[in-house]
Amino acid sequence: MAEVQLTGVSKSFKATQAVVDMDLTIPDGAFVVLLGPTGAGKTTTLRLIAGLEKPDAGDIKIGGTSVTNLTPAQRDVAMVFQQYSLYPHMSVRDNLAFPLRSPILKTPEDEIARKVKEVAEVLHIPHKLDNKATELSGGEMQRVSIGRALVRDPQVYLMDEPLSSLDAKLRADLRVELKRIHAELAATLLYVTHDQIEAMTMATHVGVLDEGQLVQFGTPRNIYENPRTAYVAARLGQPRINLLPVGLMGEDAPAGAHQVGLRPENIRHGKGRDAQVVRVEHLGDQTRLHLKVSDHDVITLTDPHTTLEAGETIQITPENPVFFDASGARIT
Amino acid sequence: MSAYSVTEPSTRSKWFAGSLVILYALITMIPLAWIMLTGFKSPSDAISYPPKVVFEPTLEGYVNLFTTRTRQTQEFLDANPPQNWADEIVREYDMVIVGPSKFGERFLNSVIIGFGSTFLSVFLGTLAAYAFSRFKIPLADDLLFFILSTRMMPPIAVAIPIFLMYRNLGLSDTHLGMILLYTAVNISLAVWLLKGFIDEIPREYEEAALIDGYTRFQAFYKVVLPQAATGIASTAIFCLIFAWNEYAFAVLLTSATAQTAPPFIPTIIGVGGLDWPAVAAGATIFLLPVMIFTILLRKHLLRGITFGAVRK
Amino acid sequence: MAEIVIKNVRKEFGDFVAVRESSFTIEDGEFFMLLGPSGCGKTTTLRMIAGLELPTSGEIYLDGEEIGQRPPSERDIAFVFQMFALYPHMNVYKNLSYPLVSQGMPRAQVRAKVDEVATILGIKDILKKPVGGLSGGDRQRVALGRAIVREPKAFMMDEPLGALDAEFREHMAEELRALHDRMGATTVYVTHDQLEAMQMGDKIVVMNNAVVEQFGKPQDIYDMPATMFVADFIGSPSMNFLNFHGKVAKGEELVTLADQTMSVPTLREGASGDLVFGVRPEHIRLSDDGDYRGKVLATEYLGTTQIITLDTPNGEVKARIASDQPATVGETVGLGFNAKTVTLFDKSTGRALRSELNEGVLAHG
Amino acid sequence: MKKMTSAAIGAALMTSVSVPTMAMAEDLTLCWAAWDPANALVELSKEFEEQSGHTMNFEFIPWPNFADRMLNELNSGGKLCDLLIGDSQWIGGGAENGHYVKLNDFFDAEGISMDDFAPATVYAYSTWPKGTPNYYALPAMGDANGWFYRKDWFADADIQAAYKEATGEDLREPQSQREMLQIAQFFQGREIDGKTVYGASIFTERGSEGITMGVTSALYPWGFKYENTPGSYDMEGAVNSPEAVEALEFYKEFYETATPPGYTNSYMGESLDAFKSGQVAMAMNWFAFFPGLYADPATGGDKIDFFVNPPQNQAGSTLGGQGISVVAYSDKQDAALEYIKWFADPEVQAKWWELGGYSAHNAVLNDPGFKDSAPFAGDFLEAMNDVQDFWQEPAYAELLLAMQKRIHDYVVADQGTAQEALDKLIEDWTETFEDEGKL
Amino acid sequence: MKGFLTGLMRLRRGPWEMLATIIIALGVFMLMQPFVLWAFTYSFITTLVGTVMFIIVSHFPEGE
Amino acid sequence: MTDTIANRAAKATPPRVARKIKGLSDRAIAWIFVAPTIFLLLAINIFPLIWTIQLSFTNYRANRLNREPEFIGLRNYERILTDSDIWLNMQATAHFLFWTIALQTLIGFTLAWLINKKFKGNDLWTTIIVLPMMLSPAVVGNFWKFLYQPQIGLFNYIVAFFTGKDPSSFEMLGSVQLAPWSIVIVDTWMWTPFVMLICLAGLRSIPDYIYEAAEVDRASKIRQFFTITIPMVLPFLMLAVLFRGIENFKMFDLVVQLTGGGPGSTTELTSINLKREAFEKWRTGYASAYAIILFVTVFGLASIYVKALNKVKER
Repeated sequence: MAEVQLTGVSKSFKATQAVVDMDLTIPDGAFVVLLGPTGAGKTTTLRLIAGLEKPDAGDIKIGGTSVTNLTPAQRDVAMVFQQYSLYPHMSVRDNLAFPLRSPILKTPEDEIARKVKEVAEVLHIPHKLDNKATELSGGEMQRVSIGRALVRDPQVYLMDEPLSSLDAKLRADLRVELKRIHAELAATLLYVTHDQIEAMTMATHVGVLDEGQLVQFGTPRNIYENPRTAYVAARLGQPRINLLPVGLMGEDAPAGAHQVGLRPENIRHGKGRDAQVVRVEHLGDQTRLHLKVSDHDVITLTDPHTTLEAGETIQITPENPVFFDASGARIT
Repeated sequence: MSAYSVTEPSTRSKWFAGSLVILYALITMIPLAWIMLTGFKSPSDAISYPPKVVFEPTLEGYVNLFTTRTRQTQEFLDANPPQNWADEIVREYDMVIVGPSKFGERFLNSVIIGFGSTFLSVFLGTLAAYAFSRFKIPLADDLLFFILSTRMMPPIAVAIPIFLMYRNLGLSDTHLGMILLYTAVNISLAVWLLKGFIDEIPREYEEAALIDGYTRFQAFYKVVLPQAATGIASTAIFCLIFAWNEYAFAVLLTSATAQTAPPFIPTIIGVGGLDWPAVAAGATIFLLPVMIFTILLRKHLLRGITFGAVRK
Repeated sequence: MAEIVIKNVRKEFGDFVAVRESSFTIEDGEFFMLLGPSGCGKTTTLRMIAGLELPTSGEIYLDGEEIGQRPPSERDIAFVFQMFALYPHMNVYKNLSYPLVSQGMPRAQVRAKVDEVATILGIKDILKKPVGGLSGGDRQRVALGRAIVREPKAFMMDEPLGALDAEFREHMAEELRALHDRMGATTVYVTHDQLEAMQMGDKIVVMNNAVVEQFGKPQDIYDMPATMFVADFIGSPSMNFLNFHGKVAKGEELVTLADQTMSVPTLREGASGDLVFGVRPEHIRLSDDGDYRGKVLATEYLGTTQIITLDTPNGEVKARIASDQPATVGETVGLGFNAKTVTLFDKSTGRALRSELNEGVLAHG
Repeated sequence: MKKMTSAAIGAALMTSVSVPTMAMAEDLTLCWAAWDPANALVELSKEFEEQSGHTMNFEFIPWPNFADRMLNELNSGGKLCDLLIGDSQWIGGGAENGHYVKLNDFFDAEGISMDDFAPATVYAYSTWPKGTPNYYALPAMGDANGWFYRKDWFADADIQAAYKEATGEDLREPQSQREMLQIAQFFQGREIDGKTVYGASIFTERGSEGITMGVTSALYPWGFKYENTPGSYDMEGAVNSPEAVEALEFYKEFYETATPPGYTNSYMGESLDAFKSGQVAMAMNWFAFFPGLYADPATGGDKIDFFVNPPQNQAGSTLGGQGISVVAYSDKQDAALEYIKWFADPEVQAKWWELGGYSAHNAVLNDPGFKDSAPFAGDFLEAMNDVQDFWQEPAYAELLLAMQKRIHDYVVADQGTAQEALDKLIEDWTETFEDEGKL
Repeated sequence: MKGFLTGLMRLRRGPWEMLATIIIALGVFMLMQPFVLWAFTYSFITTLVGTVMFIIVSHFPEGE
Repeated sequence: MTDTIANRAAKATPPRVARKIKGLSDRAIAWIFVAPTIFLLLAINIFPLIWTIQLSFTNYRANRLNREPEFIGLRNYERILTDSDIWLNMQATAHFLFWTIALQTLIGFTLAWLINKKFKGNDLWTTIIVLPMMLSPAVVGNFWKFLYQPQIGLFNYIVAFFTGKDPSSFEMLGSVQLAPWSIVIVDTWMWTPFVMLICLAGLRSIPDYIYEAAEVDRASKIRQFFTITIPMVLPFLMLAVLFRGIENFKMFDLVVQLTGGGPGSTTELTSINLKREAFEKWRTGYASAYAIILFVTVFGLASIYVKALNKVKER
């Protein structure tokens, strides 16, 4: 396994800047999740590392060696795609063996058989080995895709939203499984997603991307608790952080503050400013209150079995607010 | 209450629509059926008036199609008894079979040129389609349009310089010349169709192979080709049907060695005048493969005739 | 505005039964959710209300009038389709005016009406644009506008947010709910997303395999699921099912799980055989002591909370605890269950046993 | 006529001939139209194969495509044909464009004299420029357009009576074009043996040369000339002379009033069909078909008789027939010349006539027994005395196509008047000759 | 109509392609109409202009 | 996974791996793949086209190898474009084009609409209906000539059967009035299935929910047909019309076999006329100019066609 290092990497497609001057170091053995909305440049970053795209500028190093001018095959990385990485014309076994049979590895057949069997067991699919790839269920297919990466011992595993096409239950199961596999292999893993739950639950490090730029890089907890910008703050947390004009609730704002960020759980009820309840959303384990504070929407959480109803008025006070300046940067 | 849905036509309108369509289908089949029937008629039945629907079937048309015959004297006929059933048939007209006709040759030419050009156009077309589908090629749209527009050219207009060129190169009336020509015409269809088929194969497949250590070329034939197989097969049939049916180039650029069946069939001559049963027999033999292919192709038919723009 | 009553409605497609005798009532002005996995019959039910399918048997009342066998055009109901079903060859204005023109409304009136609706939805500036190039949100708004413009008695919506991407969906859901709150029209809404159903609905019908599993308010359904299916389908992570074999009698307050005695709400009925002890993740407490113990298999950080997966004598269990509470993979901890929230199920039927907790809800389910 | 071959030759046909191996044994291909005489030539050539050791292949192309295909072949420099029996009108183009090998030296060396052949055929089939002693072909097949009729109907007493009643004249072989029309009109639509029959089938084909060959059969007897002075290309007053207009109107009237329905695009094959199926009383066609017609079991024998294209203002028949040439692109010219040498032999020529080919050799034609050797032999000699041919210019195809169009437009498509058609024809032809640099 | 004109002014593809299409169609109509020989005579140049124009304008940027 | 970290460390490092793979660059592969096609098209389409353009300014004749062609400027074009006979040929082509397209569109659309009623076995019947268009036009045209024979042809007898006329009282191919229609009939017979197929694709591309929406919007069936069905099938119909237009503009084989251009010049479509000029009269230079005129027309139509194609593709 190896460390992956990007220095000053840029890539643009026609008029759109997909990746802007990115510096990113993926430590050896880390599980790094790149998080961002569609079009933030996550997938491009991944493809740049895989060698499927050539950077316009900058350098990519894997294990200390520059790979910028190498073909994907030469970079010795494994990649799991969002979908379609199983060859429909081959059996599951051949799919798993495919990377091993490449001219670069030329693994002997008995070795292939052994490895394929091992991986199949890890993924709980040994009984499906002789099925056609098209005969598998969605979850099984995605397992096999992951298996195709696992049969090799690449320098780094790259995964491009591998779980996004699965339903919620399966996703939850595979999340746990991926985390376990990562722990067992001690592999360097770069994972791209727009799902904050995946980012928070699996990553050792999260990188938040915005319009091709890496805005913040750190542990999930660090990012959740200490967002560097308003944008980052809005990426994590469900329901989203409330971003309100400074002074709305009479909090003490530092100089230059423009916006105050208030996580729903960080709003105390019972005293402070009047807020009108617009809607009460019972989600079972939590209840969300949609409030109106002088024309601004505020969301907060309350007891699941609250008796509050729309139209009532409550008092709220902020707790541990964070402040951002006009450009969205955090003021501490 | 039966199953009902807004978009599901009522049983009555289905009946109505069904019977109209079937009626049309039957009418449209009459000429084809007539061709096939006529192939089994005797020459006099074929040109009888009013036309005969009920007749005594004979293989005369087929015998005449495949043989050349000459009229012989009674002494000669008496001295040489008929050798087989085909001989038997022509004896009725005091004739003997003296050898095979040109039909077999022309049919074989159709097969050679048809398959040759099909192979070449699908082969080249697959490569080009792959390149257009996967790589950034400068002015790709213009190139594609240019490729397609070659198909739209009136054959006669193109034939003038081709004729001159082939004359100088000695390609007139050769199999190679016709194969190259049909390939050039067919390649546009092949590129457009195959590009559609290859576009549908997600790039991720090859990218996965690239990352797994295969070269681009290996990824192409190990991953893309097997998945495009159905598309390639149906493209091939479309190309074959075109080459099979082509008439204008064939009539202008071939005379004997490389002439295909379409210019030949209408000129099947009997003793004085067209020998309609033989023409019909030739037409039947010639049309049958295409009918079979059409049935095989029915799923891809739309795609083929619209250069891949419409798929079912 | 109208009340809709579904009475013993059944729908067959050939041999396939899409909806088995179902009954429920949608009250005037309600935002009503039809929830269930794909193929459960929820869309068919909706389409029957709209008249796009006719029920095989049973009755549908709209405002007290039986309309079960009438074509959609005679029902005065608007329908928002999953794929929006905008007329792709018309611009926004034409799409919005189509239902009005179809009714033969005079031109000037149509114009005024469309204008009004476009203002409500904030799409006045795109009226001239073809619908092809619109963003998902705008398409959604146009689809809504086309439904609103006619002022129908009720709205049917078939997963109207399904075609939007995840980020935008939440925003549109809020917008939709706000619109409903403003207009107060009876709305029937089909979704397979339990969170969406909980978030938006005044009432929910949970369907599975052509059958109505439960019908009620979101919080009630969450807290007091009538069946194991509902308990599993609603909530993320879903309810933990701890299987045990035993016998419980009416009036009991204790059950025995892996030699540990747990208290449960007082039972109103008895059962024996394979039973299930159902508890929601947030109703599990972790403590160092406690006799019922489990080994931590995994932790998942979720901001303020975290999900802990534990291996217990009765299978894997997920607990939701505060994220600042320490939990290390591999260590064994004690589990405590909030007795008031536990539901017991009979595994053979999948039904919840009546108890002090749920008898009120189950009575009319 | 004794058309059938002996059993021996027939048997030779059936078995493959073992060719004695010779140093220069070649595979020769002879191209011609696909018709009855072609089959006769195949039989005749067996002898050549035996004698020379060369193998003969034949490429026979149906008449409607013959000119197209062969001219295309020549113009593309094709090597398909070593020997070509090309239509008389091609000689100009064949000579000027270098398609045909000039045969003078060969004739001199081999002692073949053109004086041994009928002058009309030498003039028409072999020389270019016309009438000069420059030979590009050996007359191979004399031919002209003639007529045949249902002798049995003409002899039928009832029909004779009906004709007499209708016209006041006796029913006989027509002695003039007008009389022929009258007879044809008489038969048109008549009920004979329970079938509706028609007057005559004539050439109306548009695609190749049909209608021109048909209409000239009327034009020539009326006195049509291509030029006022031969070789001057001044066509005004000749091509559109009052006689020509009258003849053209006559042909149109013939077409409209005395031909079977549907024969709007008919040439040799259709004409034969119409006659053989008993639809028409008379038909126009090339002499080349007469042996076959005579032998036809249904309408041949004593049911048929033949006559020369009837005169009107003068006698005149449309020339058909071909000379045999060596193609300049052939690699096997020596062997091809060998064939011509063999073919020019009077004995072979006699056999040629016997087999059904029309020899142009004086030794055959001047034989006292020739006239009686077949029912149409005398007619043939008579016809060949007054034949005229179409332009034999190198631009013949263009001239012909123009005529096809103008005549067909007028006669069949009924557009404009005869005068206009001919005037336009002159325009077309003038343009062509201007392009040619001859005007 | 106004959009069409501004599209032309700003060298947008849509309206120009439309214009070229109309010219081509006009050329084809002129070629085959049975009314005036004059139109037939100038049909070729019309179609040619339309076609060349089409090729050029198809490289203009897409509107908006 | 038994591999240890140590094993991995010993594994090939990228530079060593690099030598093992000698793949061509994508750019090179792209050119290698496209080049043969482009070359073939240049040799057999573009080079001849340029040659044709050059020839069109000369009085070259392909059968006069020993005559030097002269450059005559635009004389050929001038001659063609002022020739009223050619103008008449164009009108014959126009008649053929207009009526074939009109009939095929009408019948084709109706058939597609009926087939779209999804009655039992519609697939089978569709396949049968489609057959004629896949066959060789030359062979089929030749046989239709037989069907049109006034005395022995089936067509005349069928018409006679329904109208009570004498079958030999009319000549489809021989009469000036009927001949243009006889080619229209055969072409319609052959190609209606083509229009039908494309219309069917168009009809099937309209999702059911659009009709459901219209139903809920209270549009009557007739209104649905005119405001939804027709406009939504229109792009497909355009495609079919343009393609048939292009194909029929260059129509050759079918008509050559049927009428050969006759009677007179009533059915002499442009390409038949061109063939006569080029390969019978051998006025190569003149014919080249003629060819260029046809070519530009087809090319113009083809550009519109491709535009329509892309429009349909977007659906």
